[in-house]
Amino acid sequence: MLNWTLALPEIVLGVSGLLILLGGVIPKKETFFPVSMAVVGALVVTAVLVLGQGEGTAFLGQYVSDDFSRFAKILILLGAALGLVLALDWNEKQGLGRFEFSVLLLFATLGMMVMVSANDLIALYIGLELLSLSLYVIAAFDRDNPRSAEAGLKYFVLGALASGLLLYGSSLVYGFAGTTNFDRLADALSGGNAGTGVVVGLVFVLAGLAFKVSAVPFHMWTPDVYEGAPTPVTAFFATAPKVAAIALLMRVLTGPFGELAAQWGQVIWVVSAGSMILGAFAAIGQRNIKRLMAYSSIGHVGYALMGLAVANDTGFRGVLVYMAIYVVMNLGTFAVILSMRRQGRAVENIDDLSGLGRTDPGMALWMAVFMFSMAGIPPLAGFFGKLYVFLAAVQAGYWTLAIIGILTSVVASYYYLRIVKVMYFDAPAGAFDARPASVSIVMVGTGLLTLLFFLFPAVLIGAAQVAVASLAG
Amino acid sequence: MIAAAFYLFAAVLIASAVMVVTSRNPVHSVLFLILAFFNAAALFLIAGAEFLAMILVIVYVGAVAVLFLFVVMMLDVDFAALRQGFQRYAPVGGVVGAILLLELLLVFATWRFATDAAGLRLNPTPGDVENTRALGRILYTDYVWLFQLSGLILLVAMIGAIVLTLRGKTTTKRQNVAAQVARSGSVNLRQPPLGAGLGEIGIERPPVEAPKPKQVEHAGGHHGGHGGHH
Amino acid sequence: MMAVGLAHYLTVGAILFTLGVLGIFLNRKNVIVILMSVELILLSVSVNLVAFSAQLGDLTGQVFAMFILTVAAAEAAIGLAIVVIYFRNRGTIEVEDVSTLKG
Amino acid sequence: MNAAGFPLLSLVTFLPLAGAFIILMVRGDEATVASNARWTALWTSLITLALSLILWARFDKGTAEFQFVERLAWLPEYGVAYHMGVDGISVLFILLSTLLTPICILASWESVQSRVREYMVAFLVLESMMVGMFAALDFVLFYIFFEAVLIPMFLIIGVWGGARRVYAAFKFFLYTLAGSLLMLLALLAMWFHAGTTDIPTLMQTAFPYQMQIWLFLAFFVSFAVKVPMWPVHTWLPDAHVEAPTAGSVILAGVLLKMGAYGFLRFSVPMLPQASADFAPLIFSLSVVAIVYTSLVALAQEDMKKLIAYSSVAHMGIVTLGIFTFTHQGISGALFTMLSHGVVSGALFLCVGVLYDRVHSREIARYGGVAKIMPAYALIFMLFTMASVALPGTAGFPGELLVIVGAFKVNPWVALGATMGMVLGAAYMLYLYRRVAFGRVTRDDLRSLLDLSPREVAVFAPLILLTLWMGVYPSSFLDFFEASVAAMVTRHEAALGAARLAGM
Repeated sequence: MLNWTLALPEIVLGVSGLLILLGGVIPKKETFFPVSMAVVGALVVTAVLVLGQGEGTAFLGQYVSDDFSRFAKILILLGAALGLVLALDWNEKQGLGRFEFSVLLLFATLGMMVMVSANDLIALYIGLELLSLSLYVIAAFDRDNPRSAEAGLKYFVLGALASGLLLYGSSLVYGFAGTTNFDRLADALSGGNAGTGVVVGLVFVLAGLAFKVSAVPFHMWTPDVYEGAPTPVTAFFATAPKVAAIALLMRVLTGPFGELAAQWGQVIWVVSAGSMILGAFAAIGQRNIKRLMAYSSIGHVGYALMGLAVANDTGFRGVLVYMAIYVVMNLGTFAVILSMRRQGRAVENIDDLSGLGRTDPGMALWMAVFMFSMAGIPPLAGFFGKLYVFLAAVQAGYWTLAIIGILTSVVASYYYLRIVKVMYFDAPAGAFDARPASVSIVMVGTGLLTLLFFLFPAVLIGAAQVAVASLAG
Repeated sequence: MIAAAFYLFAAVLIASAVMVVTSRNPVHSVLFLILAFFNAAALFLIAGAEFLAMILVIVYVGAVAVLFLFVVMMLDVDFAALRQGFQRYAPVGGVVGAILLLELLLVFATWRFATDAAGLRLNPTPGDVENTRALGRILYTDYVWLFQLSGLILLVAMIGAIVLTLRGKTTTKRQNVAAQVARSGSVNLRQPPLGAGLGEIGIERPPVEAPKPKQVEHAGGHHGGHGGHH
Repeated sequence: MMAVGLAHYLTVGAILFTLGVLGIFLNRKNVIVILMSVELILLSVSVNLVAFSAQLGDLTGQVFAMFILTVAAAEAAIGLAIVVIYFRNRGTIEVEDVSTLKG
Repeated sequence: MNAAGFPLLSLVTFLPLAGAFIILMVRGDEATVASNARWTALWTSLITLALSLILWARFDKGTAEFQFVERLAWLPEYGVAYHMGVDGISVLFILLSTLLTPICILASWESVQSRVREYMVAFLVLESMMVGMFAALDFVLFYIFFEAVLIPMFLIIGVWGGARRVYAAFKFFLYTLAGSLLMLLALLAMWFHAGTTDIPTLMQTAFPYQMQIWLFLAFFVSFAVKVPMWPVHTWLPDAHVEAPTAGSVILAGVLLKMGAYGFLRFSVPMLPQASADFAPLIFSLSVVAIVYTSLVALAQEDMKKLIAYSSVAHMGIVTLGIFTFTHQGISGALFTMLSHGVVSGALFLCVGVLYDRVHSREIARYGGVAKIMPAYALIFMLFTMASVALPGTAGFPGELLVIVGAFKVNPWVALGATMGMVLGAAYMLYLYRRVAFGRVTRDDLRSLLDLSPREVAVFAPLILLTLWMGVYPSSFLDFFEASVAAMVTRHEAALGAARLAGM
């Protein structure tokens, strides 16, 4: 049974991508804005379709739709749509207002949706590549800027290596079990049946995916790419693809390799601890805010992976809650970073925020909210993310990991505080240019979500609970 | 016989792969890459994957490797300078590589298939049809989802390559078909008399607008030679 | 069916893979050779998949290999495009030389 | 619903937030905004104070039960609820917070001229968080308020503080954060063990001995930093010195109490065996704190620093009292906390009065102030006396009770506490002598004006309270009588049960 109607959201998104591409090519005038709006529209329509999506598998088990995939997809679509909204004004001003940007972003989103719905190694690979190829291009999108070109090149080289590792691992897994389907793999691996080959294969697959979530030790690309890529691209990198990669990692590890939790749990443990430590310490000396956000994102991935290392339902729920909050906080922070513009020129040093509390109290307030939230100070949303992963770690007796997490979050809070300090304690460095409405909307929206999350935590946590239930079941 | 062929092709494949990585001149690297692809295709043939062997030759040798060659020739790079790090890293790299290889080989030494691997197969090879037909049967049906998506990947690659490298140059004149067609008065449809040549009709040209008289910039100024006044 | 065993193919695959990985690390400055090394890695994966496919009597491996070839072609195109713009910007294709983004 | 018939506690907690929101909405030029912000903040805090007085009036002193309880589902499936309530231990701290906030706002009426809007917002948010922390009956809720206090305090120190404010603000924040994150781990472990974070339920839960030890250590680190106990007190002098006057008042008056409150609310009732086992450690640290910081205080040249060190010494007496586990000791500790809140707050205000006029906190800079500002000198003397626990002032009953309680447990400990009183007299009187008496050495001091009506209004309630607490202490002791009695009984019962089980 192909059961293709199940994949309607992806199909609709893909077809609308093709139509939008046509609509962008044919007219002779500049079409960035209308095309972007059309892409946002397509993303919203897709999100609606995802909400109404049924459950089950399609395309002979290559595609699966369950609460987990729907949770991740909604997050991804949200991140992508807001990311594109953030890009609107910036791209126009930087001369990057080419409609291909939006179209590539759409295809990247499609790739992410395929990833989280993948139930087969081949589907996983195809989704991942659809995402990666689009990302390589948009990282280098500012093609006349050497930094952007270099970001694209670095990302490409390491990304291609990561895909290679992933593929080599997949081939070993396929060779062992004779199948690429996740359900069948789970059968083949059940009962402690796994040989050396499949464990080695798993390690390679993990390495490939760790690259995509930019976890230690595969994080090298992150700071350079974050700094070099155009800022809206960085904002996009830091949000939706992270969710997709983490979701994919969760699906792969809990589904086909669920039986090997003892093995991969240790690997993830080390990766998580390493990411938290690096994210905390390497960020301290940074002066460029995009680079700081890169290390910050490495650290945050470390916290999210803490829940995965625990390898139980509480942990998985913690990961989902964490990622959802992370996406919102990060979008907001990047909305602020995108507003850092003086005399028409984008600035990106932390010092440029000096005295923002006086020159633009509103923006400073929201930035402070995001920074305190990232530091995990209650009652802001970031605290709840940490609360749930720590809860999982404590429950499972992962004390060492939890204490590493605590210490690193104290260290990390230092550099988040430093931004607050620069904004409020230092003398003003001059006002920024007026912000476009689109950026303000994203900033205020995500800021309110971050600030008021504590009023209705049950909504998100309940949804994550349902999603995790479907993952294990 | 087949074993001998395998060893030959495998040996050439590995040797050319080594040359790809180590050769001094990237042009040589590309050529060795092509050789490697040919030999890999031969290995595929031995394993019974005829279609893939053909694809490898056609797509890889025909397109990808040539693309590489094209870029290598096009970029005017001082390749000698690029090789400087090589000697330095070679010993360490060699050791690490040897370890990696040994580990992988150890994996194969202890290789065993899952107990019910045969039962888990998704697409058992049909005995009655040849490889290409068998692949074709499933590729367009069972794998239609992924097939379409890989189409999108190619599309993305296309968009990406264009968006990154294509520049609308302002110095060169380009044909704008739409503008040409839409231009009014430029095309006159006429029914020429049979047998009439240019001699009878003359060359048809669109009506040329009379040049506008230039605005006088300095009312009282006199510019010798530059006739501002007609 | 095969005169030579699975192990032979896997060994060839492993050697190719190792060479590919090595090539990336040894030629850290030369992006074009890095791209070719990536192609070698992908080729090694295809060799593995074809060998398993033959051994298991299952076409999935070949289908997988086919998709890999497709994607690898796309990847090469994009990679080369990025190399070209990088070269246009800097006049070289050295990666490590670039310290503008160090830190 | 509760004794007041409406959600009084929530109202007291969140009303300041509403005020802060209104202030944020004010538009106009700088002067308008500043004046509106001041008045709105003052009125909000006064209304909050009035509401909290209802709490005071309606509180039933006869029972140890939680009163004014409110409960709303928050995360029902995880046993976390919005659960608020007060008992004898917490109710007076809420009053202390709501009383000190309007005083602080009045005290900064003129001294804070830059970014008034943000300042007032920070104070109102701070008030809200403090009240919420004392009223929270759910551990997660408590933790949220406990940590959220850091945000406004960080800004208050960092934006309106002195020369080394950035250093002080960071030190304050990071010290406290490190401590409280360990508490978070302990919280999670308890949550996991008991399946709920409801504080009354957790008080009834018996935790295994081994677990108690670890939980106690985690709590200890967090609360010890907050109290602060020697040797993790070093953030306090920095924070006090650099904070603006009102910030110091709140810091000394309420924030320091959060740690001691944590000991009383969590460590002692939930972890009785571990508390008993660690009591000697706490005693030693407290005595060291009392003696050491008193000596350090003697050597200080900066008025604020001196008072800051005296706070550490006083809080040493408080922790000492708590860990005697006797009725007198705990009552005394609670009383000392309240009196210290009032008195040290007032002392910081006294320093602030001088600072506003001369812009120096150096003791040597002053001298003979009594001749120039007689009213001020009188008030300053009153609070100095209260600080050295002169009978008839607020400081006395609490310290006396602590010494009595300590004597029951260990005479040497009692001696340590007494040392604190003696040394306290020394450094405080020395301070007073140097500032108020002597010849007027500097001419610029001669032109100083005595207290303005606004300043008198600021001091009046504190003077009243200081005397009231000193003369008629039982009107305060009655409040926590029942709760402390219940706590001591429960503690002994728990220890007895453990001893039986051990045999």
